[in-house]
Amino acid sequence: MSDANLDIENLRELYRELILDHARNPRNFERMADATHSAEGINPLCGDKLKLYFRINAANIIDDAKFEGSGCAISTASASMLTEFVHGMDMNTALQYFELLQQRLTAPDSPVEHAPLDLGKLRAFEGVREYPSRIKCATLAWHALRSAVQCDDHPASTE
Amino acid sequence: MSDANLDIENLRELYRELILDHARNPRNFERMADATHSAEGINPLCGDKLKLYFRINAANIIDDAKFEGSGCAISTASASMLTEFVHGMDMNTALQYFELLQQRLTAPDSPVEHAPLDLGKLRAFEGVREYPSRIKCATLAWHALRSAVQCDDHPASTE
Amino acid sequence: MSMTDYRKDFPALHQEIQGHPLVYLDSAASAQAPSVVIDAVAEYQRCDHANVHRGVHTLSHRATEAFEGAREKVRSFINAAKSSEIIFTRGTTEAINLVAQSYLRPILKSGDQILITHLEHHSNIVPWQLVCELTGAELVVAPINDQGELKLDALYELMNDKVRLLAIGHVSNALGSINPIQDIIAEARKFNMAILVDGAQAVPHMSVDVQALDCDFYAFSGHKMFGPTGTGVLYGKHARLEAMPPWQGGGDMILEVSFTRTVYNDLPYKFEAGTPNISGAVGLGAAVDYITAIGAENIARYENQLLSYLSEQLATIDGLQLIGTAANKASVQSFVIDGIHPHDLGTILDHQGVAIRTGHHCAMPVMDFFAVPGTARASLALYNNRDDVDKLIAAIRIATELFAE
Amino acid sequence: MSMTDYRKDFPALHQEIQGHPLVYLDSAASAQAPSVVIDAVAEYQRCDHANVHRGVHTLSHRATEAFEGAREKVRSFINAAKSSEIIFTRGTTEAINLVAQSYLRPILKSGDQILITHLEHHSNIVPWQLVCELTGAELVVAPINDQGELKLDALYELMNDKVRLLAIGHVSNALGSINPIQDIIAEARKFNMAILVDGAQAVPHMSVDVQALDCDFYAFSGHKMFGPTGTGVLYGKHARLEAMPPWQGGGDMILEVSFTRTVYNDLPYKFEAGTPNISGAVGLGAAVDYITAIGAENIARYENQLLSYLSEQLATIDGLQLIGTAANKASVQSFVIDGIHPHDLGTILDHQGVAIRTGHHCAMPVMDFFAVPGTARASLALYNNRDDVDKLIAAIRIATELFAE
Ligand SMILES: Cc1ncc(COP(=O)(O)O)c(C=O)c1O
Ligand SMILES: Cc1ncc(COP(=O)(O)O)c(C=O)c1O
Repeated sequence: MSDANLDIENLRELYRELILDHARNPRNFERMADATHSAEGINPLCGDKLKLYFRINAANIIDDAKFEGSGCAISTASASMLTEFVHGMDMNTALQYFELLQQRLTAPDSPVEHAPLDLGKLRAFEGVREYPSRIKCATLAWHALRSAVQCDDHPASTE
Repeated sequence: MSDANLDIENLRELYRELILDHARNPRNFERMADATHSAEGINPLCGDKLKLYFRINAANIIDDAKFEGSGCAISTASASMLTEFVHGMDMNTALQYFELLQQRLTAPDSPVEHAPLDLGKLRAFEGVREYPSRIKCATLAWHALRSAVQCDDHPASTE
Repeated sequence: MSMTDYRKDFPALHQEIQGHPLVYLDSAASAQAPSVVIDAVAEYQRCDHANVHRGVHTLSHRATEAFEGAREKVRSFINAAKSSEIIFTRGTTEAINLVAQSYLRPILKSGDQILITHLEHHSNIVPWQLVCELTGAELVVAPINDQGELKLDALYELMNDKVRLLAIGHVSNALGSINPIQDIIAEARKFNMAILVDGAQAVPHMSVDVQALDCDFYAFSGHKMFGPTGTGVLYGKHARLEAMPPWQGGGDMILEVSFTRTVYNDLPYKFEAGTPNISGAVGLGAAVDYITAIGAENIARYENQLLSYLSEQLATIDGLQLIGTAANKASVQSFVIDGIHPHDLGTILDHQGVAIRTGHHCAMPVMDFFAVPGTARASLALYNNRDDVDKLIAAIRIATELFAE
Repeated sequence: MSMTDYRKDFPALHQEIQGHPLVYLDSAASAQAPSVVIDAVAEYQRCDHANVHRGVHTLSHRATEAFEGAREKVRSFINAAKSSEIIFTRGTTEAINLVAQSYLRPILKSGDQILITHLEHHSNIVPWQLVCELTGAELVVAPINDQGELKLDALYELMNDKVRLLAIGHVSNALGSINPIQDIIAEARKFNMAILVDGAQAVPHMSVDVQALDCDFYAFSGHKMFGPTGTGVLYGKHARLEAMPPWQGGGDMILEVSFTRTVYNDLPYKFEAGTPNISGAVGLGAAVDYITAIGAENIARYENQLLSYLSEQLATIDGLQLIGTAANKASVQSFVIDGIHPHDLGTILDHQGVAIRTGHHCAMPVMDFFAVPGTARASLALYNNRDDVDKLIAAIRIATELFAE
């Protein structure tokens, strides 16, 4: 394999097909007029800026999730997949998934805290581990989710 | 000669008898009530603080000079000797002596500018050359003289 | 000696990144330092260190001489009239904040204006926003055209007697545009405004003469001109600085302190409260020597050729759009590629050893103007060469391949 | 390993001055740096340098890790709760000015008071004078006794609800007096004042725990604790810092900039505008490691013994008067000698290779209190030993001989 091909192979571990697909065709990419919770996520490193919208019902279930804004492939795909992933999910469970995701990306060998949870499709982001400066991209939307449910009106930043 | 004695010999080049004498018994060390010109000299390096007083007549002759304040042996002796030295001297000549003194201390090998002038007793300060951080002490009073005749009311500093 | 021989002077350039030799194209963010700078700092610390200005002992004297010697080198580098006009700061940002707080804040009133341009770095925007907020003055912004050049006519029209200060970059860090600063200052002089030039991106690439420019203030950073981080310079005309109140209080900036009366020290010390970055200044002095020995004109000539090659080569890539195509440019080429976010491009290039900067480059208004979230930016210094450009282009082709599928 | 073995780690100590081996007794002004610090800075510049926080490429990432790693070391060193409470500054002076301008200035009104002590360094006086001048607030000064100790009763009597801030040194740089800072803070907490501790002279000599102290702000300098010049730290409680407006504007301290709206970044970045002193912070981190490995308690124990020896030996000299004889002291002994101005003494000692500081030590009010124009001050660090003290004493005897005739 030539050097260039090797580089491409390695990079595909980061830019998996699922991620590129969501980045090119983000799902739930629109404003939500009747959001009960929303928050902005800003990554000052690269200027990524997302706005996440959630409709959360009285039972704390996330009835709907949407996003808009602009970001790199990783952060766009992450937001897009988040909106699908948390749909119909209990808010606290969603936050536990955030913790789990963060742990899998930053300290994959540490004992798993939320054992019964399964990252499922979010595993696509595991390639980010090798690119520490991109972990922020993969978690930006999740940071915004947390801000939104905590009603924090300062933009979430990954710093 | 022991090391200690050698050190003392060297140091005597700086602290010549004339300097120690003026430092111990400063001449013209008093306030002048009827000064026409005065200025403060401060050396922030060591906290030396002198006030120089001059009575200069219509013909620009320095009729009288006094000083007060506190300083190290070098700056006290320099002020004391200045008050004797400029007594009865034309103000501009006094300023030329300042230039000459400064030149002799900082660049002794450069061509002499005010050739006809003779430093006389002020030669006692030539030992300061080897102690560059002390040149400011030897010239502080002279800086104050210049401030005084230029009617500058900011304290003269040697920085 | 050919320019690219200087490359060997920079130890950081001779390493592998991700299994590839490093191609460093991020000097506009921070330049690498040559060994002479690194060694000067270490040597100072090993042999001459003590606190400055306050000691009679030999080391203190040596440290003071080294520190003041660096100031004199900087004075000569930008041809200031006196070394007391050279104030050491942490960088351009602190220099600009000093002017904002110490020069402008005390005189600024509601109704006054501060004139800047759409090209400015955040460090030449936010300090003015802060004083405007405190005083009710207005920030006025001169527009740019699609090439990323200042619209001079529009700028001149915005000049009037309400403007207390014109704060303008010499060279844009996001786009590389060189402003015709000499003409602009001449025009500004028809009014009663003070003029600050942000020279952070100019001093590493061209010779600067503050007396010829006739600006009131000129600010720049050591780390962008091969010196250490934590160093920078505010040049100010003596009379301006003299009239300004001190900004920070503390050791060294006073002649005399009591609880009833405090007398400030002379320039430049009035503006250098506390122990300065002595070792940093020594390193900055060494960087000045390094640049001076090569010659600012030689550097400018060489870099201009290389920049043309860079821009030409970039333009050959499908879907790539150059951002910033001013006629007169230095060191920097920004660009975007269809379908590839700059941040992703940065990662893909880094994977191949090529270091570029991606994002807003602390110039969000420029990004807004071009309606992009950010750009990829390759920036050059005297140690770059055509091989660096070729490797950049090859690496970009891999990125387009990866994202094309 | 005996304490004095650490001496070999400091290259600057192994040189001759005026034909004599250097005896460095001026660490309170600025300490020498061990090789590990000097090398860490050089190594960073040779291998890892780039701008921080803004780049996706490897060097930028490494530089950011090194910089933030240093912040974490500092956090742990003073036991702050979070690393976002650690703000990098140029030194103690800048840290105090930051609090004066960003915390105090916006809330200070005429009639308010700032409480300091007669022991303070100019850097803990002048910044408060500057804000008092701007706001009409009053600077109140707690007195000291003839030993150079704070009069605690008098200090406590000056505490009341008009005091907005108590700004107090942990250890006096001119006299070495250690203030019972823990008790003082407990007393101050009965009122609604904020508390800033100037720890410049404390951190090199004793272990500091800001959470145990419960101060709002704690300031110190890198160059006094074996780190590089141009580095310093402001610790601030998160809630205090969070409530403060930014001080300087520029790159890195913002999340978003437009000409109409600017959103500040989170802590600590809100207070770190512009490119920071990255290499300096790396060196400071190495200095923290160095101190931590030896153990602050071990350093304190060793230095206390040496300080007693120093003071005893000085007291044997005819006509010598110790200035500053507090029961609880660290590192420093000031003194004056009949008939010899401190400045002359400094020169005579330097001639014999002995470096002490002479003058007002940026503490003119202390000099006024003792009615001296200045003092000679010998200050100790972990690398000094009894031999240094003996050489100092011998050199002083030469001075008295020279001036006796
Ligand atoms: C007690 C004290 N406070 C403040 C300072 C000022 O520190 P820096 O000059 O590093 O800003 C010093 C040192 O000079 C000091 O000893
Ligand atoms: C044009 C311009 N101005 C100001 C700055 C700020 O410089 P520093 O971060 O060194 O303070 C920079 C660099 O980031 C710049 O490029």
